[in-house]
Amino acid sequence: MIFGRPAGLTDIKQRYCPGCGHGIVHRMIGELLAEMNIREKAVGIAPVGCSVFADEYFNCDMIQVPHGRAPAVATGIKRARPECFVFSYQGDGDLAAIGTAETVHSAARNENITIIFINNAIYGMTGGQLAPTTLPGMRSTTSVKGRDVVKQGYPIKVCELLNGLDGPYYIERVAVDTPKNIIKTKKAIKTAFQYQLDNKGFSLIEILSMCPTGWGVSPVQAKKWIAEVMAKYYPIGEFRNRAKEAK
Amino acid sequence: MIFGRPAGLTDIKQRYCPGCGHGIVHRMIGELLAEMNIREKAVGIAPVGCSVFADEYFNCDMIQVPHGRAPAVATGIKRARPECFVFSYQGDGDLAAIGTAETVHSAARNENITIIFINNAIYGMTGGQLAPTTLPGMRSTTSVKGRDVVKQGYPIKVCELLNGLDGPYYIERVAVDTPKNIIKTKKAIKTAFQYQLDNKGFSLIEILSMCPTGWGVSPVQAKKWIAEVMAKYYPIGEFRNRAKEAK
Amino acid sequence: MTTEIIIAGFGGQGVVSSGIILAYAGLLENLNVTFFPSYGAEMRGGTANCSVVVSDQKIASPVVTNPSVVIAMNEPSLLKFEPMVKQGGTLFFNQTLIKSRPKRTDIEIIPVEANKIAEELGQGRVANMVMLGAMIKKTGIIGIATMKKAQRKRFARANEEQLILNDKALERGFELI
Amino acid sequence: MTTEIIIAGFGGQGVVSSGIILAYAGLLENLNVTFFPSYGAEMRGGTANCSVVVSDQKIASPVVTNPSVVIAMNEPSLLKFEPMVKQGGTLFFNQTLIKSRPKRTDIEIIPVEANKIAEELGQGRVANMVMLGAMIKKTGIIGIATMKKAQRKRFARANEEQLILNDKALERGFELI
Amino acid sequence: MAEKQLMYGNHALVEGVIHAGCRFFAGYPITPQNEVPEYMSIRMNEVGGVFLQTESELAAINMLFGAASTGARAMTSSSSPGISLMQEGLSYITGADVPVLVANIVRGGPGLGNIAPAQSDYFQSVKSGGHGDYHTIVLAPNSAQELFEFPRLGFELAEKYRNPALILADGLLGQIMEPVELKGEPVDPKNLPEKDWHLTGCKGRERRVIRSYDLRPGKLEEWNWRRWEKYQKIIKNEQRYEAINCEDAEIIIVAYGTSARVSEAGLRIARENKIRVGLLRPITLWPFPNDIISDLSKRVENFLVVEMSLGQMIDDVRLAIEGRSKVDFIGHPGGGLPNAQEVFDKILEIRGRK
Amino acid sequence: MAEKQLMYGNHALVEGVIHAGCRFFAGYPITPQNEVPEYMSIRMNEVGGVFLQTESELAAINMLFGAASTGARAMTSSSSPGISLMQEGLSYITGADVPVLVANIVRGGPGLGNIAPAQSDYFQSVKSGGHGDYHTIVLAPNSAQELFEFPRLGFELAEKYRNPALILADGLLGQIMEPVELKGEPVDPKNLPEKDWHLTGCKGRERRVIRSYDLRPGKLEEWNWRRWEKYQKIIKNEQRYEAINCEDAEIIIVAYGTSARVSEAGLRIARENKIRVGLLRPITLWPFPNDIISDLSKRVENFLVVEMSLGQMIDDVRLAIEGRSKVDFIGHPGGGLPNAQEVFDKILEIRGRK
Amino acid sequence: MPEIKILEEVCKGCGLCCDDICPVKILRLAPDRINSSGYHPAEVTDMSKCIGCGYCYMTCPEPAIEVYK
Amino acid sequence: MPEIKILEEVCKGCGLCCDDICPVKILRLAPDRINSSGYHPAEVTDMSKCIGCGYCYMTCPEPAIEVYK
Ligand SMILES: Cc1ncc(C[n+]2csc(CCOP(=O)(O)OP(=O)(O)O)c2C)c(N)n1
Ligand SMILES: Cc1ncc(C[n+]2csc(CCOP(=O)(O)OP(=O)(O)O)c2C)c(N)n1
Ligand code: SF4
Ligand code: SF4
Ligand code: SF4
Ligand code: SF4
Ligand code: SF4
Ligand code: SF4
Ligand SMILES: [Mg+2]
Ligand SMILES: [Mg+2]
Repeated sequence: MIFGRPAGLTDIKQRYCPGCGHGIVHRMIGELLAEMNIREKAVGIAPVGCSVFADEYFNCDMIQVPHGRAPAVATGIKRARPECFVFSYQGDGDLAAIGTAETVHSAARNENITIIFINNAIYGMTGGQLAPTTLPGMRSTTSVKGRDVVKQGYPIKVCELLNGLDGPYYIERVAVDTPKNIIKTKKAIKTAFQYQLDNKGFSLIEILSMCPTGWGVSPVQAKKWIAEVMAKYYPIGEFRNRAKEAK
Repeated sequence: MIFGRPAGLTDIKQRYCPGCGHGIVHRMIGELLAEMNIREKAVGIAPVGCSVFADEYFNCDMIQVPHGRAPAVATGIKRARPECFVFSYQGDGDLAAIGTAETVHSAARNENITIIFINNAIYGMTGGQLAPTTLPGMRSTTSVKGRDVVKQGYPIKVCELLNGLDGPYYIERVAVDTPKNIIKTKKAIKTAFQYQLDNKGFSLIEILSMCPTGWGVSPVQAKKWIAEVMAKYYPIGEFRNRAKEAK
Repeated sequence: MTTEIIIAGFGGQGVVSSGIILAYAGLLENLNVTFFPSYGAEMRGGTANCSVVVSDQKIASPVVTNPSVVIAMNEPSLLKFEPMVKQGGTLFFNQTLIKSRPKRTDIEIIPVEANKIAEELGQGRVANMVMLGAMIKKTGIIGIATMKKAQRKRFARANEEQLILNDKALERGFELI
Repeated sequence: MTTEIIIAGFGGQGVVSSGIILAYAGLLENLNVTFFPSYGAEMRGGTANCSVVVSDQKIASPVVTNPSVVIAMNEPSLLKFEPMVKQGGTLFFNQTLIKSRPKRTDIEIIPVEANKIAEELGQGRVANMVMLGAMIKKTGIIGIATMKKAQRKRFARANEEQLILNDKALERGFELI
Repeated sequence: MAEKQLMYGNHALVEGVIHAGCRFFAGYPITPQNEVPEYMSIRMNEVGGVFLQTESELAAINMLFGAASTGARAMTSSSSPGISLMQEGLSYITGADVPVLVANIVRGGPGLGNIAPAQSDYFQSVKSGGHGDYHTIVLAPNSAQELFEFPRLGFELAEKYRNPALILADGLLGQIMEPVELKGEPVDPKNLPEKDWHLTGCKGRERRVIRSYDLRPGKLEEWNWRRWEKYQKIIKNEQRYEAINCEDAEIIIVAYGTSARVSEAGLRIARENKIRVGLLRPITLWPFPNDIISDLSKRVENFLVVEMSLGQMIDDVRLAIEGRSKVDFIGHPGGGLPNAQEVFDKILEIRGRK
Repeated sequence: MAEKQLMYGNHALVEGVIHAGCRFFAGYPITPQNEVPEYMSIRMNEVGGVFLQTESELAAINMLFGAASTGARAMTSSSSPGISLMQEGLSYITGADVPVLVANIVRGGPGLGNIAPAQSDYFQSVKSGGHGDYHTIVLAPNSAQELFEFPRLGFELAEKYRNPALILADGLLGQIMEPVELKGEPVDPKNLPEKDWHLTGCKGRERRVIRSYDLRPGKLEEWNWRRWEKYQKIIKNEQRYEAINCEDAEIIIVAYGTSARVSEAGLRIARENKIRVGLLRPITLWPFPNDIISDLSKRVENFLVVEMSLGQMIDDVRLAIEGRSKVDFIGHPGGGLPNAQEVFDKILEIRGRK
Repeated sequence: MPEIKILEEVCKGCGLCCDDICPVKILRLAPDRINSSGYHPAEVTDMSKCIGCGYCYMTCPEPAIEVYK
Repeated sequence: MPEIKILEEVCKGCGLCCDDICPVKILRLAPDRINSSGYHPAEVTDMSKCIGCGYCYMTCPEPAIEVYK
């Protein structure tokens, strides 16, 4: 077998909807935990969101934490046990709404942790409400006529925002809509993981990810929408890499 | 009398320490409330911080609110009574630490409010602890050997951070160390106030301000330190002005 | 008379709609009704089920613990709810998707080829309507005319073909019994 | 014997230090002591005051409501605390800064030119020491030698001139009585 | 009489809020009350009100603080974890004597718990989960109909006493559909009177200040005692409850919300079996209907408290009874539901002991 | 015996935390406990521990959640408003059965209130201010010495029962200076045993998961009942109190913290006047020393509760007494302090009524 | 000869692998079958064409696909 | 003739106005006097030099200075 369920994932069948991007990202993290030989020292953090169940899916020590506070919990774990490899897995509501302060401050502290940020532009878990990342004009169950930027404000571009800080070491935005992008995504996550192992500090990988259910479209339409619309609003690319600045 | 206590301030003697920058900013706001004829429709928001007492000092309707939540309260007031002129007055701990989420999101919403942000790089009220804006190497009562960026992280540059958002209309950083800068500061505050009256949306004026007590120096040393050190780390200037972009 | 009903199945099987349609129908016949859905995880996955109470008296508890009627749309639902059916009650199950067979002998058991019939009608999704048709015929708690009105209330925004298809499915189920 | 003392004045007048020095001194003389400062606003402005209890028994309450000794360093403090002094107690007040005069006749009143003397010594800040010197002489609760040790404990990081100046101020106050 | 409509409890709550003349909602999604912000976003848009989906529950409660300070009827809605995040804000708002309305559609806890119906936030609601001495008025509906009616009552009590009001409903009440009658004349927000504390700009009057602090020695204590007097008034005037078959009862069940409905079903079985059981359903949890229970305890030997929790309201029942009667308990924490049979069995057990 | 040092209560607390082998502190400044983070930042630096000044109290409590999950002794400290912000986190931590230590140096409330000493966070602490059914172990020191000693007790109880522990001390106790004896052998963090739930990386063992949710039908209820059994154990084994002159007392004062010290002064006056007064000082507020008070109420006619609040602990006293004895009350909310004379006067009044 | 195995019971019939990602277009959703979760699982039309690139595996959220060489 | 008035009881003796901000350098802290708050108030050395620029007023946090023309 050259490709198959990685050792970094448990055998539990995932509860995500058909075509959900979470599963694709889970698979890659699961592979890296094994490939990079960090599964046995990893402590992963599951948020509140559809990926609350990540604590069942990643085959390593896990903790499920209050909505938005994953970076604070990660900080506590990493400071108490620097020898552990600590990553948090968070959605846009979790990371960019209720968790804004913890996200910004863990980045400002250049905390030596890795944040995997699933941007699906919606609150999946609770039924498709407006997220801080919902695009202008995009429909949600709390913006049935589409996001009105005058009343509901502009979306938050997390990478651009955090790039305004001196602290963070590595920030990149990727997507999981095509095999090519999926491969890039894995590379970015791997780089981030390596930086933590090298004690470089804070990394955040923002991943544009399908939520067919929340978007009310088929999985295939969902992945196409990422390329055609979402990635235009949230440009893919590397925003911060202090390793390169250093050079 | 060509210069004297403005009608926008009450007669109550202010409790601030000798040489405190808060008083200088209060005076200018007090003047503008009168000059711009908005005192009678203004609702001001006092934070938790040394300026908690601002609710006694500004001669208009005032509300004192939980630590860091002023932008949320301001949003509530402005949305419920758009005809009112709404400004919040906040310190760095209040706005950039505990209030980070409310600050970022009111900016992202381009909420039609004005935030006067007093950056004195310290927690004045509680006795000079480390602030999110305390400079690297700067001493505080919780960083007695000076801020160690490795352990305590990097300061947050609020204007630079918020500039990573699409939402905000006007963002400028000023200082109150010299008459020249004080005059500039008043101009910036006036511009921000005017934008709210014109329904342009969110303005934030960051003001580098002396805290002789928290810094453990004389008022005169304090004001010199702003020019010599603080303003170098927090460059003064206009970061965002959508009125100009428009042109 | 008070009838306590549980309808259970996958998320996609229209379990919740079935319950709401029943409740609407009860209301249309001036009965007291309550409808209570319950999901697995916050929103995602797992099987959904709902409790419906239809009664000519004021309804005290909307919580159904031993239903007189159960509609099981898939395997897990059958396993979960068969034991709960009140003695002498009726269990309807979706024969197309459910491999195993009910074991109880103290209740009446009605197999329905819900998905098969639905597919025949050209849309698997209406399997729940087939089930409802069979159920009301068997129990007599609601007339089919009322059910047709009720499904139109539920799917107010649906197009006419769909509504007609739903009616057909109700009738097919109704005729089964 | 239990002595309950309140010291009050502006933030800058070393009120808190005075209290702590007294407490240190009490401890040095193997007495039980408690010290409790109270400020106005969270940290800023207003007048500060502190309660010190010195006793040869276990101290139950550190809260002082009718002090047997009050030291008033400024006007507001005099106004606030004069009425609280226990009958037969002693009130020391800073004559240099306080314009008005105490009115009570049922207590002993000791005016002290604290700031004047301190300025003579070349540093207004040591006015509190002058006051302490006078107070311990009058009440005899603590010896001056102990007070000198105590202020050195309090100002462990201060330079020697300052410490000597403090001693001088204590003595000047001591000699006043 | 308006005809009845089949409605989700959560939708009935929204209709009740609009009906009460509220035009300001700020909230954050959370199961089992997502239908509230979702439906509210549509209705507020229709009636020209303000709907804000906030960055968090902290922001929501503080937006209410601002909006209500201007005199607007303002409400938020959430469920257990979200309500926990509002405790500081509620303490401030109560300390500033500002009326707001908060709905808690309770789920299983502690922590993330689950999304099943629960009553385990009773202590948080009635004993004040925030810091300092304060109480919030707490209303406990037990049907979609009451979810429609109580927002208005909540606003009226909140404004009458300048104190926040809570609607505490277990998740089942939010999730069920029942026929609801949209009774009464809707309140026109324009007709809500301006009070002498509203922040509206000081044109033509003294400036006004809303705050929750007073650093002057002794002043905050006085203020708290004034609030205490207000609370005594509320306790005296506002105890609300529903008494079912209590007159001749030998055993009285005390339960609210869904527990009360299940208990009533249990009571019916008991009555069919000729057992004289009564049900005392608190409608205000604070003020708690202490007086009626205290009176009843002078002649009724046995009380049975039924809660969807490990037992919280039972403390208030025991405080009212002061040892005069025996108190039994049925509890279901963590989203568990009681059922009529179990209530009846418990009644038989109590009876057996006599 | 180590010689006594004059210390701030807040500094004694810090020394006690270090002494208990805690090497992880995360907190946010707030009066009247600023000396805790300030001094802690110096001491943790000296002992090579972790000191984190956080962006907020929410972050602090969640950092504790993380640190304690790895087996570290972790603590935070704050005052009333800051503690209100920790309620969601505390509910999660309790729901995940993780031991942490939280100190609340209480100030006047509600809202911003003031910075004077208070006891008005009693309900929040003992009735659980967060959502869901849970309790935190609550220790109430009444001297700088106990502020030094209780962190260790707190950690030991917290770890024994896998439950958070609180230290509840009014601001006066944090602000006073008193002689403190740094008793006992300090705990070496290296000697703290690893437990089978610590998150340390799954090398050579099954992976471990810490969570507070369970969505499987009925499971969360079972979990809550297991926690209930744990709580019954704690209630049975851990009720702590100090009884002064209770043997022959005709009137018993119940008070904790500073109120207890003032009451003791009042008691002394009474005894000088040949009035047989006793003082029952709860040391654990949860579990509340219910049994001793219940016993005493069988022979003592009058109880006097003294609190720096509008009356919160009095509920637990009345629940223990169940109407057997009369309960009087002296309260000072909003940062007010009682004094010995007033306690004595009340005693005379009670006596007069007899 | 590379080939893939589809775990039909794990597959959720999302169709991501059946769209355009397979370079040799040999994947589709089985029109006739549903698995016990009620999904039409993916199936291979002509295994001999498979080049073992793994794109289907990478695209599958579950993952319900294994690739062998 | 411009002149300024210093409200001695309001002044906190911070010295900001006495530093280098007065173009004609006529401000200093009174060496001999303290106000009832214990501060040495600012005083004018030579009023005739005042040009009424208002810098002192602008610099004063209280403000304890009034400027007249
Ligand atoms: C304090 C609190 N507020 C709200 C919720 C409800 N809630 C659960 S998940 C969620 C949002 C999930 O959206 P996101 O973070 O984008 O994750 P996704 O489901 O989209 O992957 C919310 C609001 C909660 N559990 N706790
Ligand atoms: C929830 C909460 N946390 C902490 C505090 C304590 N506190 C009061 S003011 C303050 C910080 C003030 O610093 P800043 O905002 O910079 O204002 P400054 O005093 O420097 O003007 C803090 C932490 C509080 N009152 N409430
Ligand atoms: S709701 Fe969206 S994010 Fe959540 S599991 Fe379904 S597809 Fe994935
Ligand atoms: S502490 Fe600093 S900020 Fe606060 S009043 Fe004093 S000088 Fe001003
Ligand atoms: S491995 Fe490549 S070629 Fe083979 S089926 Fe999968 S995508 Fe097609
Ligand atoms: S991608 Fe996976 S789940 Fe989706 S259809 Fe293909 S095999 Fe099935
Ligand atoms: S007005 Fe100008 S010139 Fe006159 S005193 Fe002030 S600063 Fe000096
Ligand atoms: S600036 Fe104002 S307060 Fe400072 S010394 Fe001058 S007059 Fe006095
Ligand atoms: Mg999302
Ligand atoms: Mg500051």
